[in-house]
Amino acid sequence: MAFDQLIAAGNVAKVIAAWVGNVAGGSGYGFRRAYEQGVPRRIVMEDHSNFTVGLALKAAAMGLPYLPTFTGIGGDIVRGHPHIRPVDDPFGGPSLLAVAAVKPDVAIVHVQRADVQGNAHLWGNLGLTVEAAYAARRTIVTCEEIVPEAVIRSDPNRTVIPGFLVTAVVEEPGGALPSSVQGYWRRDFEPFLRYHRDSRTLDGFQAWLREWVLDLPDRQAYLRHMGDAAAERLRVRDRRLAAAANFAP
Amino acid sequence: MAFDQLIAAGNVAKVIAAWVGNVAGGSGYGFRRAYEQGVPRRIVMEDHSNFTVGLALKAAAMGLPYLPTFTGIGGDIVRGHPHIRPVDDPFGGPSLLAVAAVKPDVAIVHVQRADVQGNAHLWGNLGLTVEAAYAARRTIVTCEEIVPEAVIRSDPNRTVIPGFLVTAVVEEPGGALPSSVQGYWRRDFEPFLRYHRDSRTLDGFQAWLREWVLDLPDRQAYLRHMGDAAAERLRVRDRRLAAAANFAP
Amino acid sequence: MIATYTRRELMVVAAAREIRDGEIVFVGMRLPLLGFGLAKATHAPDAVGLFENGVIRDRPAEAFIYTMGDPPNIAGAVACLGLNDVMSLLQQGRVDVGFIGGAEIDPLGNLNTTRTSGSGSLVRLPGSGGGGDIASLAGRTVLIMEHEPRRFRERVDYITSPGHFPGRRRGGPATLITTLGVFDLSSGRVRAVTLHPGVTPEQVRQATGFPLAIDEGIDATAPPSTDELAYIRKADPDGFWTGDTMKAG
Amino acid sequence: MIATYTRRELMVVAAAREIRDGEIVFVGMRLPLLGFGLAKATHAPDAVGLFENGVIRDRPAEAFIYTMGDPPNIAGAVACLGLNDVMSLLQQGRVDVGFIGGAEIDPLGNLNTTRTSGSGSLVRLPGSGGGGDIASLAGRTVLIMEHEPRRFRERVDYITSPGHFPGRRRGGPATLITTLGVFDLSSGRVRAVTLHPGVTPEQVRQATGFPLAIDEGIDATAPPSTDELAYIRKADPDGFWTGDTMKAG
Repeated sequence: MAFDQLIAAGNVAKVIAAWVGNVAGGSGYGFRRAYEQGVPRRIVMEDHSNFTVGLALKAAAMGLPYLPTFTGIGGDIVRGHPHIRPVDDPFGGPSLLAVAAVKPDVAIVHVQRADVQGNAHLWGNLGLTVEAAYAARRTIVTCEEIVPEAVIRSDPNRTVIPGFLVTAVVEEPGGALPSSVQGYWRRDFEPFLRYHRDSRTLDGFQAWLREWVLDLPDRQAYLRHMGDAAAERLRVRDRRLAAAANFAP
Repeated sequence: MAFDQLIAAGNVAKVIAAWVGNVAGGSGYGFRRAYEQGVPRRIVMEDHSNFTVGLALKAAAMGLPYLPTFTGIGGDIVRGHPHIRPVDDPFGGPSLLAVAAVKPDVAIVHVQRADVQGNAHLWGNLGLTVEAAYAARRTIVTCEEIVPEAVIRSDPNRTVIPGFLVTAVVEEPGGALPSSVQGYWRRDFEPFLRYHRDSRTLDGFQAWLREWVLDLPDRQAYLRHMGDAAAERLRVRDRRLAAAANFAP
Repeated sequence: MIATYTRRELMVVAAAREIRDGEIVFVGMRLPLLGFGLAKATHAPDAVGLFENGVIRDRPAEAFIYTMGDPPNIAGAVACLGLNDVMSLLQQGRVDVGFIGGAEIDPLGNLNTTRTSGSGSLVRLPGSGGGGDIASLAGRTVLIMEHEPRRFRERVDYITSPGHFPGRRRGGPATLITTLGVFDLSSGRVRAVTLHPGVTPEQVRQATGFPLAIDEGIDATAPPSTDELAYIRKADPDGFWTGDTMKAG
Repeated sequence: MIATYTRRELMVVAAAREIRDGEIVFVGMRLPLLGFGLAKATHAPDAVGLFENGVIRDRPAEAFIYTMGDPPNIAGAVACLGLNDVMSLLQQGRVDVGFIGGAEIDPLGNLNTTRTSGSGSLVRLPGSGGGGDIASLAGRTVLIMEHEPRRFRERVDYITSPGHFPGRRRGGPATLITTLGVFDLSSGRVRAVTLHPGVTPEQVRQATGFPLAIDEGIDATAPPSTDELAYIRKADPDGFWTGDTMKAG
């Protein structure tokens, strides 16, 4: 949905993605308008599958120009793709595809907690967060809480992003809303439905953009606009804690 | 050191490794006798670096015949290596090396805790444990404790090996000794020194093998032979627990 | 006595029947997710489900989820890895069966979820997501579709998820479940197996944009049992996925 | 007033001086580990250390460690990843400086830790470990050696860790620290910079198995300060690494 919003707002020249839509409703109307009609501007689309995007970021994270894979063979995603090419297995096995590294200029990842150095604890849904943080030229960590160093150091296996990869760390509670943050926020489903409904027309999108982006100077304003009742409903108050792990030497 | 012991006991025909020795003292005498003199039998040695071994296992873990890398260029490890070959970057960058997958018949990994399905929680030193568990045809998990399912499910990000990859799970406290297990056992340094001293000669090794392997029917016997005082000294009683992570939905 | 049921509910039951006990299942959202839960609750208690975001579960989430990253899908999971980790397991050949939906299909089981000009003007669809990867790498795939003439085409405009093709390395479409019936694809081409109760061969032929042989005496799809229906209605209490209107794409 | 000190203590100090503040350092065991701690405690408080087993620390372990996997090296780490993760960071070019030891060296900085017939009969050494990877991929390397004629050879029998060679992609040996002096390799060939106090050019020439130019007026290596010595003796109280007898290889 974030892709769709950026595209609909005219901020995107090129999309490299496996899926652009709205997890609630399917189609992304902003994406469709741009792709089908060039409104508000024409975009270049580079289609991937989830795994080829994952490998493209992983290649960059590993400092490699490409990674080989068997996915996609026989389909149209890889046919004539500027960044996916056939390669031989140098050991004589069946041919593969090489997926070129994607090195983002900036990755912005939201985590539960980090210290002031940017050493970041993340749990729950990982997806491609870690690969993106490693792959990008600059990585910005936003977090629910900035915590004392000792919290991070109590569980080094939970530190999925070492601080020296991080350009900036920002304490921004609720920074991933309307998406969920395990243990902190539930998914706010209503904005997905609302956006799907409003973005169906260009006028609807513009009104949405004004109300939910342009007129809100910062994240705190977003939370206020969302309303206290919603915030209260979304905030996780229960505790289901991870079993103890002893790091005593 | 475990490599050296297997080699010295005559159980090894071929070694694929980046380093064979004794972390305490350097040289592995059993390895040297086999390599230099063919005693007790000749071994085939396939030298790697840490990263090429890591990539070989990772390739198998990813279901790939090889992974590319820039490591090793200009050195003798990769020159004429049967499982490392030059490859071009299909996107026109500098040449790389392809490291062929290594698919072990069996991986035996020791973890802190697992459930009866083999879903395994591991923390502390990871090295190549996870890659090995994924890469192997059969994976045996030994653990300090078999725990109820709910313990594992309380922290799914700590489950580095999903149970469906695991052929067998064994509760064997102290199963990694004399090596350490974070939060459970300290490294027992004395056996490293002892083995280094005893294994200097073939006779010394044979005496060591009798005392510490052949005459000990199982791990419990090993712990008894080690002595209560040593076991007490090595067992971690302190608690330095990981900071709480809330998984409540 | 059989209660009344929706076509989507019947499709869920048909999906569940495609899962054998002990299998490793690449689970999608919507109907496949419900099918996985139903199979677990009935004939396949030891099936394990992988989600493309990295989650591995051996039982369905305790609460309703809109997306696989929603907190209830994380809480109680056996493992929560990254996208590349589960895709690696898929590429290794560890996944027995995967589910994919599509906007368009051809007789070889090629699916299109990328773009189509089938209705005259260009329509952009969300893209592959993990569909192309599951189609390429799973041991077999089960396809789930709306049965409409514009969706069942002699040739799809774009092959997002490859069906059967010469030289395929592994897997391919095994079964197609539609709003009208269940079809076999294991021979390489669509063949009707059962039609849903009340559906006639003529109806199916009219809804299929390519020639399709259907025996006149073809069996009816076995309807859901009351237990199966009870399970589905508990899992999708508001009929979000199994009500009368199925979401496209 | 300068206290007496061992050559190994001086080598630790020389190693520390090679680390600049804020640098990302690939740390080895033994002298480099002490050097890293010393640098952190003095002129490089913001240096970060990577260990090849996956550990990342921004301060030394609280207790003495024999191996990088020992529990005190995990407890309080900022991150504990896998071997391939830190090697990926190395391959990405994120590591400024790495330390390597060797059994033999040549004038181009090639190191051999694999096998040698230099003393007449074949001697098998432990192998590369991470040495070959650090030599290939770090921004620059610092080499640490025993200075003996049989170790300083015109050509090494086996290039485990490549030194300078035409077409090198990145890095290469910058500095060599021996039991006799500090040498520069940044120009592509060994060149004496300082000799340790009391060491004569003649001594060094005799201990070097290849021609080596040394200015007669060459400076002496600056001795450890009392603070530096105090740090080292606290970190290695029994002189395990810094006593008179240095472990080979």
